[in-house]
Amino acid sequence: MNFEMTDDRRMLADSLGKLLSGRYGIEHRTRVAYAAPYHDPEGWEALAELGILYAFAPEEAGGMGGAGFDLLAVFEQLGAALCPEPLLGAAMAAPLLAAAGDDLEPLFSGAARYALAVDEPEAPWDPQAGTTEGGDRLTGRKTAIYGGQVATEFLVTARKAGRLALYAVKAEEAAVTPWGMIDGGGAAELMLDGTPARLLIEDAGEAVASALDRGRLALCAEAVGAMDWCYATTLDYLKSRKQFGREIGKFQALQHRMVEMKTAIEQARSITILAADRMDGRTTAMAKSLVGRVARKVSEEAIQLHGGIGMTWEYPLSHYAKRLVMLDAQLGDADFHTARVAATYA
Amino acid sequence: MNFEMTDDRRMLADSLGKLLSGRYGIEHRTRVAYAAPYHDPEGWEALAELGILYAFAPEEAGGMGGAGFDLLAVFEQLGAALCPEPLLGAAMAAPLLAAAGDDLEPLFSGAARYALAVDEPEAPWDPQAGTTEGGDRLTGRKTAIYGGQVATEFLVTARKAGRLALYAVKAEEAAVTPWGMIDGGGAAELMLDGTPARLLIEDAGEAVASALDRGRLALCAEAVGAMDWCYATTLDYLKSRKQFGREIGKFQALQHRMVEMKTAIEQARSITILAADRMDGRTTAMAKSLVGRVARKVSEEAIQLHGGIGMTWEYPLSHYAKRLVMLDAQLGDADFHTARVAATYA
Amino acid sequence: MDLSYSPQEQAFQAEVRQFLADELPGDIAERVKAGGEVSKEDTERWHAILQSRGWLAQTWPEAYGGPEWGPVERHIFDEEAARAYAPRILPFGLQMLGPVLIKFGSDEQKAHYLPRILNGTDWWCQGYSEPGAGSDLASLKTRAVRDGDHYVVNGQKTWTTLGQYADWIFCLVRTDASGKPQEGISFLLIDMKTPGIEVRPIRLIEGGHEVNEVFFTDVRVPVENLVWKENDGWTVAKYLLTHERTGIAGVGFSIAAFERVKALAERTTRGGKRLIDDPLFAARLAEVEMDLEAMKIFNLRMLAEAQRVGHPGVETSMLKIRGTEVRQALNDLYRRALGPAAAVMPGEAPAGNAALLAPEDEGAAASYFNNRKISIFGGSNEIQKNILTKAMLEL
Amino acid sequence: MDLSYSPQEQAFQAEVRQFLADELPGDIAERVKAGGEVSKEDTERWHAILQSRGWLAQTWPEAYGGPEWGPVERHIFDEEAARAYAPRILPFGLQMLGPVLIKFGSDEQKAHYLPRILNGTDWWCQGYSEPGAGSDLASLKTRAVRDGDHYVVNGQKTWTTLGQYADWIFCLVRTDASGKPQEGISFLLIDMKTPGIEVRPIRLIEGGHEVNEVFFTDVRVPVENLVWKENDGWTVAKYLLTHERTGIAGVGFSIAAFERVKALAERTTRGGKRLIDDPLFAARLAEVEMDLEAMKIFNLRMLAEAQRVGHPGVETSMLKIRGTEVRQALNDLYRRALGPAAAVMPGEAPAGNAALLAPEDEGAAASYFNNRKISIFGGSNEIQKNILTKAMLEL
Repeated sequence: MNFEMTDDRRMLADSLGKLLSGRYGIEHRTRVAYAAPYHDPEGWEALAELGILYAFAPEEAGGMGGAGFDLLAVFEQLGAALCPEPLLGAAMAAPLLAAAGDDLEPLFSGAARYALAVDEPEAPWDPQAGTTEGGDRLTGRKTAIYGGQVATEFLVTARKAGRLALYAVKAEEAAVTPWGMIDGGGAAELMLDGTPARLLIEDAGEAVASALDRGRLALCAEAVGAMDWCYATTLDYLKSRKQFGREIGKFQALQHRMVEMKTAIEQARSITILAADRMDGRTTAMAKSLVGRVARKVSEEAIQLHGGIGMTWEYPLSHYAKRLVMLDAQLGDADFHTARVAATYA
Repeated sequence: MNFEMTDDRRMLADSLGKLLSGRYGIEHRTRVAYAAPYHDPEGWEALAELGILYAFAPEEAGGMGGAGFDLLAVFEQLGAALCPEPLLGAAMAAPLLAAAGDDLEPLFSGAARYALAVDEPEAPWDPQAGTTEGGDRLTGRKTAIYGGQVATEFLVTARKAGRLALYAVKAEEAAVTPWGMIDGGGAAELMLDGTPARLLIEDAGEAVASALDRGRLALCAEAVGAMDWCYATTLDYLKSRKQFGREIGKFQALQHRMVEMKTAIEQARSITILAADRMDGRTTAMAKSLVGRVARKVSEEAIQLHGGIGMTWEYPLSHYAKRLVMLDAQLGDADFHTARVAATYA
Repeated sequence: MDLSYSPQEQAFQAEVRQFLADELPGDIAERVKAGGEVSKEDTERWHAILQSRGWLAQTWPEAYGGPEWGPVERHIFDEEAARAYAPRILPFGLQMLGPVLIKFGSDEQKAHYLPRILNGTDWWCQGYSEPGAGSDLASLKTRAVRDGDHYVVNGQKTWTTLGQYADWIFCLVRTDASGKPQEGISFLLIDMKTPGIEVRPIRLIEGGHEVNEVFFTDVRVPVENLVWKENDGWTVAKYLLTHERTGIAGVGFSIAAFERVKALAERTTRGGKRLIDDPLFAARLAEVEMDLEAMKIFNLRMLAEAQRVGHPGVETSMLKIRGTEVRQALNDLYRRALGPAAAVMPGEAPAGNAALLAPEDEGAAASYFNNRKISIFGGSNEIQKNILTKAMLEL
Repeated sequence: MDLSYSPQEQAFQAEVRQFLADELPGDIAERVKAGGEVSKEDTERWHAILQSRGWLAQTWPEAYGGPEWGPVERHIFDEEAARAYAPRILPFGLQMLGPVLIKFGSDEQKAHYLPRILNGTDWWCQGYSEPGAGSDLASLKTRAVRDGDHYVVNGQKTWTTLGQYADWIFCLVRTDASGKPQEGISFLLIDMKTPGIEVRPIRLIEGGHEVNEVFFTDVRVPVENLVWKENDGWTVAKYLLTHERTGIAGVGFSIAAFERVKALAERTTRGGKRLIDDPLFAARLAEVEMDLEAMKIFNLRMLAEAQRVGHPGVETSMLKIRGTEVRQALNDLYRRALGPAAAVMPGEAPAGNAALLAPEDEGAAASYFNNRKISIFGGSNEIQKNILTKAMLEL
């Protein structure tokens, strides 16, 4: 039993943290996160050069990671820095490309940017509920594709002979409608209308489910990083801000709420560690549900304990708060995953 | 718009309150509530003499009340005094007997004690889900009949020609198994095995549903009375008990929790008033759900804010706390009624 | 008990409803329903319509041009207006300064300022909060030093709502720093065009601009702009903070918000099933509905009490707390009901074929974030709990 | 990171599991599972079985007859024991007094008392809390006045768990009232048969008798029964309160409670549908399961840290808080899953045809009420939050 990161991961996380604190200071982040293309191309290149994309695949696929704890090490740093770069898509694409036997070098080098297109407007979060039909050409609609606004290649699910298949669609050959997200970063709609597609995996149900669970784990880790930041920032504020002649951190009602916040964060961190260790659907669902609920609570409490200042665009906390609330809706919200766990009792 | 009680109801409530505080001091209450027959026959007679049973039926049925606010006035007092007498059965029986055109005088005078037998072990809370078949004789099983341990007559639901019918069964002709409740008072199981029965209402679905809703309203009012008592007692305790050199009521974290408790109680009182005014199933379901949740929270917080003393049998709060938790399970718990409200959206 | 309105109140309710149906411009109601910011022009149009009916300055006595409604009439109007998606009446001139001038102002001040508020000549804003004095208002530091027949004002105000449009600001300033914090405060009226005033926008969490910082550098204010006595402005401030507390629960807004969520869940499909038929979502919605229904009655109980004794009780602080909790819970459900589409930045949503959501739902997440303010501004919920502790629990 | 046990720990786990399978008497396990009170006889039987395996005094060094397990071994044992429905090991002699004597006792005291704890000769209870000194332990008032070679003790202790069975009580008493509250406290061992001691039962909310008041009237205690130095008992008390904090989360109990609720919901039918298939109930159970799964890992993280640095950190207070919350939530779901049948008074449930519930479920509501204590006793959750505020938040 050992809860220390391995030296390799620690080094990767440290150098990633250093790069992000140098390059993604909150002002820069806010500038690039809220204006098209909702990311920083140079920042993306720097991240790729650092080699973090190799963390998304195991050695047998040419990578240098691929385990749950690799995702955890990377995304916790991304969350702490509120980095808007489209890494979620890469994290989900890597195992799918590996399963398809495709070349991962463009993903590792950052030359290609992948996005996973699964959700449909009337079937969010559940790939099996989509209705797009598979074939040499695809027709249908995919929605809320994270990082889709700058993707060079989409991995698209579609039904083929009653099964879920996975296709590759080139961005340049598709109708892509980009949009910015209220919490920073971008996404896209993909309008498929006889769009050329290359079959990657014929029976992709399990592979896609597993890739989505990797994405969920990444989001949990991102949330943990961002929550730590919010907690530390709120604690500093309570120690420095005075009201009625004393630091507001001296008020017991606020102290107890801080303890509750911290306890909830430690619970969220713990279940994320468990999900990273187990890498199964049920545990990931537990983690995504618990983390989604805790993240919203932390966001709301951090704002409330700050008072007005926490409501302002200028104060970095507000952007962390938005991210923590909004990531719940990515790849299935808390109630979706609660129902997923509950269904296993039946 | 007027939230004052009418003078008649105020007088009834006052004299009831006086009788209860004289006769049902907590020591007496504890003695009679937890030992067979789980009530005080003399107390029952005194209550009947006061005329409160007339409050359960309108003038046209020979009573002097019958409105939701009559139930509210009576049961709030019963809750505040934690009275274990079997009045719930009478409150539900009165409108059923009136609908059947039966004589209500034995009910009003307290000479007969009625209990409503609806629940079955695999179908609690939903009369339509019961499987007992109707006829001149009944065979089946009814469970958790409140006041059944001292009932002289049971009103029993059974299916007849695809409809829910209501029968009267005399206690002396039936196999009644009494039991005591952990929060005081009693109930019974009714084992029907070719037991003689008199048909009261052939198509009783609506009448029974409405009678059950009256019982739910009565429980809400009882809870409000008991919660007021718990709140006042806890407030007194916070003002008198010292720790670390000052009254524990000076600790802000506890103050804020008291405010939350009080706010929740006012919400519970408000929805109970609304249910008393509207007397429809949907509003009653809302009230029973909200009150059930608030009552449990108030019970738990009152104990926690007291510390160890609140955990003891000797300290009256513990008995109020038990009642507040356990009444949620009577006639449908919070989740049952939440689902009932939610189903109306469909 | 009688939960229904009296015949007169029912007639009044019908009158309000008819008025809203006839007079509320449809384009304005559409914009309010979509949850976007209401423009200055929309507000001014609506104010003028209300004024032509005599319903603008609802709390003012007839002598000053108001209908002097009681708490129940105001509640009826608020609830009907919210259901009809009318824009809110801006409170600064009408509900805050007006009553203050009527109670504390000189005859000249009343004669000059009140008509200009009614006819829309002056747009007022509020100068109370300062960077170091939010909930702890008495610790304010903006100084006003007497210099002949002027005060010279230096300092900074913040959270000045819609200050960017304002012609005038009413301010609490410190005219004496020698005594207790509550002493030495004065209430001044300041023309926003006076040299030395600078308004800087504060952008809020969701990106909108509704509040400002206002900086004062050697701003010269004529002494006749002092309301009430020098150094006794705390009396004025307390009056303003405590007398206008009906409507604090925002019941009308919550009713509208509930209807919006329910309608959305009815037309939203997830995996072949309507969201409203999802047992977990429906249960969460039902629990909020119960809280809302209870709060409506709680609110009426407080109104009846206010009508009976002539002023609202301290229990209104409970309504403020629960009112914000219910609204925020509904904002939260609304955002969640939209699923991944809620994430779109308002104003940047794809249109046409690629549309993610109905235009009226585009602001759901922004409203959720913006409405985190309602438990902070106007006396945070923590401050309300402290008030209740002192006044009601006597702890 | 590596969440699994080491090969040695896994072997140990298997050994514990085998031991429980072989040695835990089935009749005792049945009674524990049914949630009833465990009798003195059952406890003594189980202690003797553990002692014959050398596993009774788990924290004691080998020299004194214990296996001196580390935090991980203790955790493994606790979790397996709870899953197997073993009775808990009574902590007073074994986990509280024993380590105190080993650290602070004289050679004579160790030689006399420790073997008697191990072989079951002496049943100990704890005399810490007083009516006016619960969470605020230092304000205790029970006096011990030196009189020749005796102390004369007067005062009252309360919440004395299982004091009705005890042969001896270890007490904190005040030997000097002149200084700060923490000074002037001493740690005394008192024979319960000494004249002047009266034990009165405290009946708890659900009707059970597990705690007592103990009254001391001119009780003469030999001075050799003083542990450590006179007036320095606070040092002993602090050691006792802080050193034994692993297992505080009660993970094993919660795992067993979760399994019990789930099994009940699987075999409970309501209106033709299994309760476990009710989406709302299943969702509530799932949310508690997530909290429990997270807490298991949180607990392991703290254990790994305790093993690394040699003592548990202040974060164990968080585990105490969340541990009690999870257990209480499971107690609550258990009671609710039984519906109206939960109301039956334990021991009075109809049997045979008229049975309401399985005998093992009869104590569900009683357990729910009894377990409200776990967030109060042993340092209430409010006290834990104060400790965390000071130690971790530095607020």
